[in-house]
Amino acid sequence: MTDTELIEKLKADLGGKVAEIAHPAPRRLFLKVAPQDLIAVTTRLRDVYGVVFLSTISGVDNGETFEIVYHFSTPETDFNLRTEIPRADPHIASITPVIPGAILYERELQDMFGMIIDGLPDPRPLVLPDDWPAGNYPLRKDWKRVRPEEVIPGGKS
Amino acid sequence: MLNKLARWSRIRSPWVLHLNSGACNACDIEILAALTPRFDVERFGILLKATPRHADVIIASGPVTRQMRDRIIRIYEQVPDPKFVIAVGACALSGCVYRGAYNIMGGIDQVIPVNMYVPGCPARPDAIIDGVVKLLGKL
Amino acid sequence: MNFQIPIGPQHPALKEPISLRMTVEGEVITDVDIRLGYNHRGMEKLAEEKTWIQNIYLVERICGICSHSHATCYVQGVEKLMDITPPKRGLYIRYLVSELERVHSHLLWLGVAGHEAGFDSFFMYTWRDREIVMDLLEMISGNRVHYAINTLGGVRRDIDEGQKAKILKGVATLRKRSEYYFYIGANEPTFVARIAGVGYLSKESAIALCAVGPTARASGWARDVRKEDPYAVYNEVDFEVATADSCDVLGRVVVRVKELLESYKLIEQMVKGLPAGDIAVKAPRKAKPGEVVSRYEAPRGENIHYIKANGTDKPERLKVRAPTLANYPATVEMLRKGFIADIPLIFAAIDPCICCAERTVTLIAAGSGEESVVRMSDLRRRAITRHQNAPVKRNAVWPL
Amino acid sequence: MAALRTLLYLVIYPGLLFLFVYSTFCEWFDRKVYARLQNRMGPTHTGRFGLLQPIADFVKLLAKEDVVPEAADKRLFTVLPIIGLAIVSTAGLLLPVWNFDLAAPGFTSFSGDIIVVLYLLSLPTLILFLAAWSSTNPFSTIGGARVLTMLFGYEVPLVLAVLSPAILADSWRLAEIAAFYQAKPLLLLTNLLGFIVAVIAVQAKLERTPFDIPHAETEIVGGTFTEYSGKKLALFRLTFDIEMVVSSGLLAAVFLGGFPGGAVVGFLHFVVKTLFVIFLLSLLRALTSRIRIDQVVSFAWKYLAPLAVLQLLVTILLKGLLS
Repeated sequence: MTDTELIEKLKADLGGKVAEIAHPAPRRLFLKVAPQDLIAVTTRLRDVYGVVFLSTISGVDNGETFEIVYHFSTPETDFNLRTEIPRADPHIASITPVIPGAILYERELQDMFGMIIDGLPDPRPLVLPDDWPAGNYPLRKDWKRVRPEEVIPGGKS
Repeated sequence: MLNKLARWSRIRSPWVLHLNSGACNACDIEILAALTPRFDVERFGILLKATPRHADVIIASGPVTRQMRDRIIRIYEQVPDPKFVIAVGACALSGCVYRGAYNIMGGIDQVIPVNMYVPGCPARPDAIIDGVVKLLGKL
Repeated sequence: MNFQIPIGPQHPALKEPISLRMTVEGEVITDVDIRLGYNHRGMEKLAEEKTWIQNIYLVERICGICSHSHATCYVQGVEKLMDITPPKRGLYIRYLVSELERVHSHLLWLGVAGHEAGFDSFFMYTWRDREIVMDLLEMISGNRVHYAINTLGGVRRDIDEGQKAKILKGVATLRKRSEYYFYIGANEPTFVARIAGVGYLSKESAIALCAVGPTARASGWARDVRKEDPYAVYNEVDFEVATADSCDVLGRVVVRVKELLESYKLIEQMVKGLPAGDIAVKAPRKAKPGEVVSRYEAPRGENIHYIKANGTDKPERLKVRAPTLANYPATVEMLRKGFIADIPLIFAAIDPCICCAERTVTLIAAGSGEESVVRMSDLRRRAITRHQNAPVKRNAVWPL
Repeated sequence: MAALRTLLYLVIYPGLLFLFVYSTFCEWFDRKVYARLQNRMGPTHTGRFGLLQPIADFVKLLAKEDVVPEAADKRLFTVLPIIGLAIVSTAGLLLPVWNFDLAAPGFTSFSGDIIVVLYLLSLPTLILFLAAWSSTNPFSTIGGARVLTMLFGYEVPLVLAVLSPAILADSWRLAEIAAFYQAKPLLLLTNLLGFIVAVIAVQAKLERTPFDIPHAETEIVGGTFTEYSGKKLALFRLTFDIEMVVSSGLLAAVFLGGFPGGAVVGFLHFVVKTLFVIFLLSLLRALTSRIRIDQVVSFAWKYLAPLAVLQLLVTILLKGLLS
C-alpha cells in the first residue's frame, strides 16, 4: 500500500477524528487529532493498521499551547500523531494502557514540560535530580536558568 | 627508609577506580581500552579495582551532573588515604560542550580536589597512561 | 532473607552512572527499580541555544560509542529541512564510517559481555581486534572516538586509494577473527552456560514494550531501519537483517556477531563502489520553518531525532530518542526473576548507553515502588507462589 | 639452640618469610601467565620483569589508611585477616619439603598430616565468610553466603580426590605417600582423574575464575572484600597467595610424586611442581568465564563428586590387585 492509498483509507476510516493528514515526505504521515480522540485513534491504529511500535513522544512548547507528537512506525510507513493541549490546563490522557512501551516517554513529558498525564500506571512525580526544585520545567521556552558561579581551584576565581 | 619504601611501592602499584560522573562514554571506553592488549597498563602495576576501598587513584571522567555531585563526594571519601584524582577528558576539566547546561555543575574540580588533568575529547589511552605515570612521577 | 542491593551509580559492571535498586531474596531478584538522572545533562535545552552547525558537535557528544549515529541522524534530518542533497561520494563516506562504527561498537559489546561474565580473556581478545577498526576510523577521520566527519551537506574528509586498501585489509582480518569469536561465543561451555536461557524476553513482550535493535531482533522481531526505511545509500547495497529466536542473551550475542559479518559485507561494498565526485555541498546558515523526523539504525537500535525549525539559525526543538531508552522497559522485564549473577549480563545485553538515554530523561520506575514492611512468612509465601508461577524453568543444568 | 631453630623454622624458612617471598613470586607467575594468555605483557616495570610487583602491592597496601566501617564488628573485623594468615602459614609448615626424613616424624610430619592440611586449608573459607559477614555491607553479605554455598560444592570432591592416592599408598603421612609414589612412579598415572578433580576443586577453593563468584567484580563489587582496605586487605591477599602455594604444594606432594632428593633437589622439585600446578590453575582461569552459583553446586555434585568417587573405586580395586 502506498502512502497516498493509505491516506485515503485513513480518511475514510477515521473520518472526523482526524483533522488533517499531512504528507511532507515519503513515508512520513502527520495526523492531527484532538486530545480527547487520542486514545480512540491510537487503539484503532493499533488494532486495524498494526501500528504497535512507538518510537518516541516529542513535546514542543508553542507558547500558548503544548504540542505533543507521537511517533509511531510500521514497516510500511511512519505515523506521527499530533495533538495540542492548552498551556493553562496541560492535561492529556495516557496511552500507556494501549502501548505499554510509552510509559517512559510520558514520564519524560511530565518531567520536562510539566504536562499532566492522566491515567499513567506509575505516576510518581518526576523530578530531575533528587534536589531539583519543584515547578521548574526545563524544556519550557520561558524557563531560564542562572548559571552557578564556578570556582577555579587554586586560581583567583 | 620506610618512607622511601612506601613511596616506591605507591609509585609502583597504583590501583585505579574508574568514576563516571556523567560522561559521554568516550573517555570511559578509552580508559577501558588502556587495559587491553595494545596499551596494557598492568605493565606499570596499574589495576582497575572495583571498590573505592581498594583504590589509590580515582580516574574521573565527565562533567559533574547535579545528581552525581553528592555521590562523587561520597566515593571520594571512601577511598583510603593517600588518594589522588585524575580528571580525564575535556568534560572533566571544564564541562566541554555541556558547560552551561542546567544540570551540569562544571568540571570535577568543582567538587573534589584534582591532582592531574588529562585533556582531550576524548583523551587517548596513551594520554591517560601518560597522565597516571606523570602523576606518580610527581610524588 | 530480603535485601535491597544497590547497583550503581558507581559499579564495576557499569561504565556509566545509573542506579538499579534490586530487591533480592537470596540470589533471586524479586523487584527492580531503575533510577536514572545521574547522567542527565540537559542537552535538548542546550541545543536550542546553539546554531545548526554547532549542534552537530553537541549531538556527537551525546554518546562516545555511537557518536556518529547521533550526528548522522541529526545531519540527515537538517539536510532535509534545508532542502539540500549531499553528493553521492559524501554519502558513501558518511555511511562507511557509520558501518565502521557499528563494527567497533559490536566488538566493544562482545568484549564487555565477556567481561561481565568474568571471561576476561574474551574481553582482551575482542578489544585487541577493536583497535584495528579504531585505527581505520582514526585514519579516515583523525580521531579515535568523536569522528566529527559529518557536516551539513556532506562530509569533511575524503578518502584516497591507499586508505581504501587499508580498510579492505583491516576488514578481511576482522572477518576472520569475528568468525572465531562467533565460534567461541556459541561454544565455550562456561560462557554458554552463563548466557543461554538468561534474560528471557518473548516476542510479544518485545513488541509490547517497544524494544529496538538487537534486543528486539534476538526475540525474533526483524526490525531494522536500514531495511524498512532505507535512508541514503542503504537501498543500493545488499545486506540482511540478522535475527535469532532464542530470546535470551545468547541470542543477542549471536545477532550482534551476525551483524558484524553483515557490516563487513557493507563496508566492502561501499569501499568498492565509492563513486567519484565532491564530498560536500555548501549548506545555508538558516533553515526554513518546518519539521522532520529522522530515523537511523544505530548499533543499539533505532535512533530517532525530531527536529523543528522556526526559520532562524537555531533549532526550535531538537528531540533525541536514543535506542537504550527504548530498551529499558524490556530490561526490567528481563531482570525480574533472574539471579544476581545475571544482572550485569542482562543489563549489558541491551548494550546500555546510559549517556545516550539520558540527555533529558530522568526517572523510570519499574515495579510498584511501594516501600512497605513485609513479614518474613508473607515473603516466603510469596516466594513459593512465585516459584510455582514462574513460566520459564531456568536452565540450571550444566550443559557440557 | 632448639628454641632458636624452632624460631628460625617458624619465621625464616620455611616459615613466614620464605612463604611470603615464594607466594609473591607465585602471584607474579600467575599474573604473568594470565597476561600472556591474553596477549598482554603483565607487570614489567617493577623490578626485573616486574618480579617485585606483588611485593610493591603488598607494601603499598600496608602504608595505606585503614578504614573500618562504622557498622562492622571492629574486633572481629581486625583479627580475622591475621587468623587467616596464621592458618595457611601453619598449613605451609606441614608440606613434606622441609622434613622429608621418613624415619623421623616430628611436629610437622606425622601420620595424619594430610588430613590436618586439608582441614587447615578449608578454614580460610570460614574466615572469609566471617569477614564478609562482619563487614555488614550487602555486597559482602551476599559474597559471604556464596562462599559458604561454594564450600559445600567443592570440599567433598577435593577430600575424596586427595585421599584416594593416600589409600593406595596406605599411609596418612604426606612424606610417606610421596615416597611410595617415588618408588613406583607408574602408579601416579592411575590418579590422573583424581588430579584433574583436585585441580578444579582447588581452583574453586582459591575462588578464581570460573569460581570467583564470592568476589565477582561485575556482580557484587568486591564481594567479601568490599569493605576491607589497607593492611587488612594486604593480609587477605597474602593469605590467598600462600593458600595457593600450599594447595599446589599439596597436590604436587600427593599427585606428582612429592619432592625427592633431599633439601636442595627436593626444593627444586617443589618449585617446579608447584609452578606447574599454578600454571594449570592460570590456564583454567584464562580459558573460562565465571559461572553461576547454582551451576557450581550442580557441577560439583553431578560431575566432580562422582568422578572423585570413581577415582576412589579405581584406587580400591587397584589396591586389591596389588596386594
